[in-house]
Amino acid sequence: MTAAIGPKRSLIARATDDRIVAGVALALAATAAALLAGGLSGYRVNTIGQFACFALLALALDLIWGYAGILSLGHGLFFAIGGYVVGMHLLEQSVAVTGITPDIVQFMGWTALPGWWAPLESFPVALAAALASSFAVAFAFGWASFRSRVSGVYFAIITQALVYVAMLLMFRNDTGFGGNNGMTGFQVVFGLPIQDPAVTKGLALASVLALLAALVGCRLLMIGRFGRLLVATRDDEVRLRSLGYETLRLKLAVWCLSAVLAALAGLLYVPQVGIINPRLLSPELSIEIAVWCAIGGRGRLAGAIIGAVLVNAIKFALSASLPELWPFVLSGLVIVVALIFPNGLLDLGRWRPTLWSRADALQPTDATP
Amino acid sequence: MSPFDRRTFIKTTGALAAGAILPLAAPPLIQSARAAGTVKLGCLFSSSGTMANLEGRLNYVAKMAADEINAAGGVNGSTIEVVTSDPASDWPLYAQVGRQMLAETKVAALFGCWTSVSRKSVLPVVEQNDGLLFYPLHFEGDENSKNVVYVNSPPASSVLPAVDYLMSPDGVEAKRFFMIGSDYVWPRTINKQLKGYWKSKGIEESAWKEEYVPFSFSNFQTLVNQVRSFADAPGGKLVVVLTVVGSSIPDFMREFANQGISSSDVPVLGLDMVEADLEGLDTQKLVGHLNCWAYLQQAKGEANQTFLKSWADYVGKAKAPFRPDVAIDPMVSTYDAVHLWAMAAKKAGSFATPEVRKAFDGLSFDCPSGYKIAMTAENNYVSRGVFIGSVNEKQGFDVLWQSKDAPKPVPMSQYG
Amino acid sequence: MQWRGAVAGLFALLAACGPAAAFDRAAIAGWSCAGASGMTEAANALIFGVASASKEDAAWAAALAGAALDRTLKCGGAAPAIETPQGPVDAVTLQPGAAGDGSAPLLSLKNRPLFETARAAATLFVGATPGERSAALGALERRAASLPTDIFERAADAETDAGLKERILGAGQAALLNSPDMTKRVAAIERIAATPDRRALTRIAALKADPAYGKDPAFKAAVDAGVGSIERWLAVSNALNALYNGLSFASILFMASAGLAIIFGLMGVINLAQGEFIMLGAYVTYAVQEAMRAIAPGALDWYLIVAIPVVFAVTAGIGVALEATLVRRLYTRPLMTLLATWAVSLLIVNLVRVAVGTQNLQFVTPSYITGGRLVMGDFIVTWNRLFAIVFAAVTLGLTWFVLKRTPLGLNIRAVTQNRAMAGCVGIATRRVDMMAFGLGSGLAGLAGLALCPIYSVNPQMGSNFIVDSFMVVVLGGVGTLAGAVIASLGVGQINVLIEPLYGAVAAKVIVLLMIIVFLQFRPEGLYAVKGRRK
Amino acid sequence: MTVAVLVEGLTVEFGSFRAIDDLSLAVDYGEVRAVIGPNGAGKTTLLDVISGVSRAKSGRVLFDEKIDLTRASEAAIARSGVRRKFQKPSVFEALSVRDNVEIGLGGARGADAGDRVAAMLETVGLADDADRLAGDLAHGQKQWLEIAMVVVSEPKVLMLDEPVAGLTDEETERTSALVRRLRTPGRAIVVVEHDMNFVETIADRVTVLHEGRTLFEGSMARARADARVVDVYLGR
Repeated sequence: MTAAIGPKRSLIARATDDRIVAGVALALAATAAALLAGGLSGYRVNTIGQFACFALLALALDLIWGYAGILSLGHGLFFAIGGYVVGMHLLEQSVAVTGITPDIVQFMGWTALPGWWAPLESFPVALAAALASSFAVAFAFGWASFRSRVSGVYFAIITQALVYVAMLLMFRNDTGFGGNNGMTGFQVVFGLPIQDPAVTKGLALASVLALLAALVGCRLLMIGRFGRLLVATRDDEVRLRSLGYETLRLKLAVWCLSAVLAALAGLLYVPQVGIINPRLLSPELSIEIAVWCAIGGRGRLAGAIIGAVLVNAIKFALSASLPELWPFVLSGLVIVVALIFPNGLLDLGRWRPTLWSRADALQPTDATP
Repeated sequence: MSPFDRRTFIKTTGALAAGAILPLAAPPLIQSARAAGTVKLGCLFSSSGTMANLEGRLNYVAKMAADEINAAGGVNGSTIEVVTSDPASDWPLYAQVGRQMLAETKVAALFGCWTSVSRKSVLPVVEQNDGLLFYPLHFEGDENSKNVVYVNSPPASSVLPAVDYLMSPDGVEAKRFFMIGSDYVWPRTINKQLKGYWKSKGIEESAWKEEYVPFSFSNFQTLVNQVRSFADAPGGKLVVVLTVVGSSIPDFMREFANQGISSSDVPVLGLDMVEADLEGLDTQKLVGHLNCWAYLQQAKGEANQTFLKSWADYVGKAKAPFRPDVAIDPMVSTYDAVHLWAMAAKKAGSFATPEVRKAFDGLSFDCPSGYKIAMTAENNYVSRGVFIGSVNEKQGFDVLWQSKDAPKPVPMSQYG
Repeated sequence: MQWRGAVAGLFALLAACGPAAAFDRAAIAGWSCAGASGMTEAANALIFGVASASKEDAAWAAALAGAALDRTLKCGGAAPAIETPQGPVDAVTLQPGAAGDGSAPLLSLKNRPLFETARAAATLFVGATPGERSAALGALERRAASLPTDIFERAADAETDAGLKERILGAGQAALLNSPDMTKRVAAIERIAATPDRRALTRIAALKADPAYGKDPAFKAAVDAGVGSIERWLAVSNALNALYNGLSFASILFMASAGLAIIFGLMGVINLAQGEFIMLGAYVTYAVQEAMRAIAPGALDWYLIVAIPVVFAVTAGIGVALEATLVRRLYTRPLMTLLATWAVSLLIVNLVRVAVGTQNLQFVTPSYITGGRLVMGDFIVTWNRLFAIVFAAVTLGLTWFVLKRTPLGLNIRAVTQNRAMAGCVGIATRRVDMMAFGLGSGLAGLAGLALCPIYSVNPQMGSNFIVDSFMVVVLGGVGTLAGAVIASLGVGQINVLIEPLYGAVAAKVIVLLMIIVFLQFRPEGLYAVKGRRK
Repeated sequence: MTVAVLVEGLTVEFGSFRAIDDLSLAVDYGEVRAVIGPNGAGKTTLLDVISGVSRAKSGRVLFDEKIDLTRASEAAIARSGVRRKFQKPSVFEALSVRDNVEIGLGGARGADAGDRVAAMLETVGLADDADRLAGDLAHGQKQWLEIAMVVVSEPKVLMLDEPVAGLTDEETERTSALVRRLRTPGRAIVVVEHDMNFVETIADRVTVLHEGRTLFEGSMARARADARVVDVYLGR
């Protein structure tokens, strides 16, 4: 894609990007096929499913950061909205099918799940609720912020505060969503017991396919007129406005789309890990999402996916085997990417071992004031 | 397409492929060669993040206990290998690492978690994989999973005796209570049960106050003002029941002392307070405040002396970054847990969870606390003794009171 | 409370029997070693006997009670003994004797205040200096209700210091709240109301249930006046408390965000490692403390002052290094800088964790920052907070001076306002960036120093300040010190006002939401000058 | 002939600084008006207000004698037919030259969009560079591209902020030819420029601003002769 590479890209480079996207899409399709074929252990299927959710989340962030130049450090909020709604759905369903009183009822001091959760027992309703509520929150916040032209670092900091506020709220038991413990003890997914290998496989497959669909869809959207206008917004918003475009609408549209995709990722993630709690709202997680994008390469959808998978793969592997090493690896990776591969690891092929200062000179800008 | 671009394409798809394969390849990497005659135990204690200072030491205790068992010939002809991890005080990561350990590393049992929320995170994982989690902390009770062994005490057999003591003529005849807790399930549930308990004793609702603070909250000025004011209000002796956790504990105690409140004015019962929380505090002004656990370092008896010496030796040997002269309850509970598991596995003649679980009935172990701790077929709880500790000048706790024997654990609270 | 009444009656009777009633030293020392109930008996015997005891006996009582409190009373041997720096002495005669076996009786919660009272009562009679006696009087006044009535009269008789004598008499008057003599009661009410705190209110308000309240108009008037006056003073002292708490929180917020404000204003860069510089400042303070412990143990108490230049130099140096190696290379990409500094923060936390460990650091708390002083009513000034407030004020003054009165400050202001133009007139903007980054990091380090006496110091401590300090900077407006000050004061005060009403969590949430909403209407913050866009 | 842009009693303040002070001005259709003056005279601010980037403290700006531009959003102003080229060349560097011009069409894209874009590129001499990234263009080419972007929508009011700054003499000559070609009876062109020779070749009338007020209005030749103008701006 034209976007993040900055000023000195030839059109041939666009084609390369196309191939990377195609490669990633192919890899996703192959993964889906492998899942269908079976033979992978439950643990690996589950891991693939989780990675697909993370990748979808990163993809969502890349839409706004990579294309529209708006960095959100609060995307965990939308991820968590999806997660909480599906959590309520799973609890309702578990109670309906098994009749077992979940933990949350006990430690919240309830006698039953709140009445207003009842409609969420139906999955379509839950899906609609998750997408609608994330859209509503994104729209309200985005409209207010973009209207008063909050941008750049300000926007990043305010979104961080927003997700932090949400975390503090959800930590409170009184807020009504299980407090710090959140929701757990899901017994049933789509009528099947959660231990059933078919559930694990189905969820992983759904996640991979959702990611694939999002990749292809967003890619088509981004190489079209909408994508070009977003890039124009990122590079010079005042100019675009003075050409007669309401950039507020453009930004709001991509912001809401991104939020909805993040909510979808959360919705797929929670049944796979079996728990949702306010940790998903911690500012660190939201920063990490941006780190995935930065490492993979911004403004090029495929980069976000590669970054998310790569970082989480290392994290999973190291947390269990060489736990001491993980924070050093992560911070090292970010610093190296920031200094040497300004456009992420997808730049590997372009990199020559020159002096740092040269890389410096080639760096693009964030296109923020 | 120019060669340059082709190279880029190959490299990037290569990177992608590596990214996709890594997670699949990683577990075998971790698994390392499974040597004949070893059995693995997994630890879920954080060595980074907010819980690191407390949980980190438990990794070493588990290893120490395993070494003891190995030195005595191992279990069922196998030697124990303890696999540690770092869930980084990140609750979902506990679940993830737990899942990995059970499914890929094939550990025979898990030992881990400090906060209730991390236990609740791991719970679905052990239930799905039919694993065993030994949980070494006292907690809010009201949970009874067949996949969790609750090595420490539920409130009915630890907190309530301590509160009883405070309300008795031997204590301070406490009439009023100020509950301050971190805002999460353990403090909330404990306080709910306490309120139920007090109601059952006919105490009016105006006799208590309840406040919650966020995790790692540190600015206790206003809250301590409120405590002072409430203490001087009419109605009898006030006691603070403190259920904040982590770094909030020392921050609260420091502010409390600085505002000139001593234990003779308003005693604090710090339910999660351990020696490690007093590090860095001038305890001269905190003498007399209380905690309550199933083990205190000052516990009498041979078993405790042996344990303390082993720990001091082990810290030196393993170069553990923790004080060799401090032992806290969760350390002993972890130590007990490893031994209980080994005894059960030996009794069952197997490492399989269902068999080991069956063998729990009738187990007993000479805990360093001086009590003989025991398990029954009824549930996965362990009966432990109860200590009330009193802060001394040396950043430690003296035993102010201890129970006659190890009371039978009551998992489900009858209050609230 | 019944037992105490009974015992008090008993000992009052004993005391009334004769002025020369001496202590049965052996019996009391024996009780002190006879478990919790025995100790209760011993303490009460001391409290109720000391007023009529001889000087020697009173001194012995002070020694015995002190030994029980300090746990130098040893009970295991043939006879109770007290350990002194000069060796063990017999607990009855205070003559050198055999050592106990080392087991000191543990004071129960109930007995601790009793022994404290006993020690204070004895010290009131035999304390060597007026200061000691005055401190003892302070301790006794708090527990006046449980003391024998004659203790203050007798102490006043024996007192030689005129001022102290007056105070003791006053305390004696206050103790006569339940006297049968109505004029004494009224005097006691007035006396108590003169110290308008919550405890006094509780005591006087309780008199409304007294039969005399209904019958005696003078008594009723005294009670009502007392309650009214205390309530007025309490309102004032509560307001002062809130103000002080707000100020203290604001000083912490300001310290944590001042450096950030300068850096953000100058370079448009948010330094996510700011919290870690605070943490490093605290760790350097610790290193200074340990160095002084080794080199100059006598002056150890002053390590906080000695550490100031060291902390600033070290953290500023690290800041300069960070700027030169990382931030400078990303200057056109503020968002990437955000992530890169986050990585640096992760790195610093983990380096410290691996190098020093995760435990809370042990700080010596010098006398000048321990405890506090009850200024008025319930209004207490705690020294560690005052230290932070003064420290913040001084830092503000110095930073202001640097920015307004030094060449570096002029350069920083010039670059902040117009980077290109500053470059054109020959200011080395990159160098200014570096120096300013150093200044900002140094200020963060000093914040760490100021926090040592207040919060726990461990590798995680920095993360607590991230969101709060960013919000202060953004709220204050880009690059103005004044904005950071006003924003800190506002956030601190509002937080403190909301906290008692809705709890600490809600206070934080409400304040943050208020800021977020405010910024929607005024994205440039409180203090930024409106300029031409783009 | 109607007035294209009518500025009445306009005042703009930044903090305590008054950038434009009670300014009135009228630009007719068919006219090329140059606005000149020393730095800080308020020239760019005037364009900012007309294009909606900056807000006026008081006064109004009427477009086509009916629309008050001080109340409309930037995008609405642009869509109504008032377009502006910025002082600093503002093209979308990450997009191709063709994409840039196409974006300039805005909502006015008909079936002939492609033709109009091609014709426009031809007009500014960038037809051969249509597929290059805008970021790769030379400075002068960027200026022309930006003019193409604002002109392709056929605005009624065209504002050019320093169109020849940094150009070579030859490029300046080409630009002035371009501006003359853009002049039509239905269009008002406002040019802010420091290059007096350039102004002389294109402008029908000049307005000299000084400290936010009109100092002089009339032909360039008379401006050169005016003592006050010479004093504050042109120099002796």
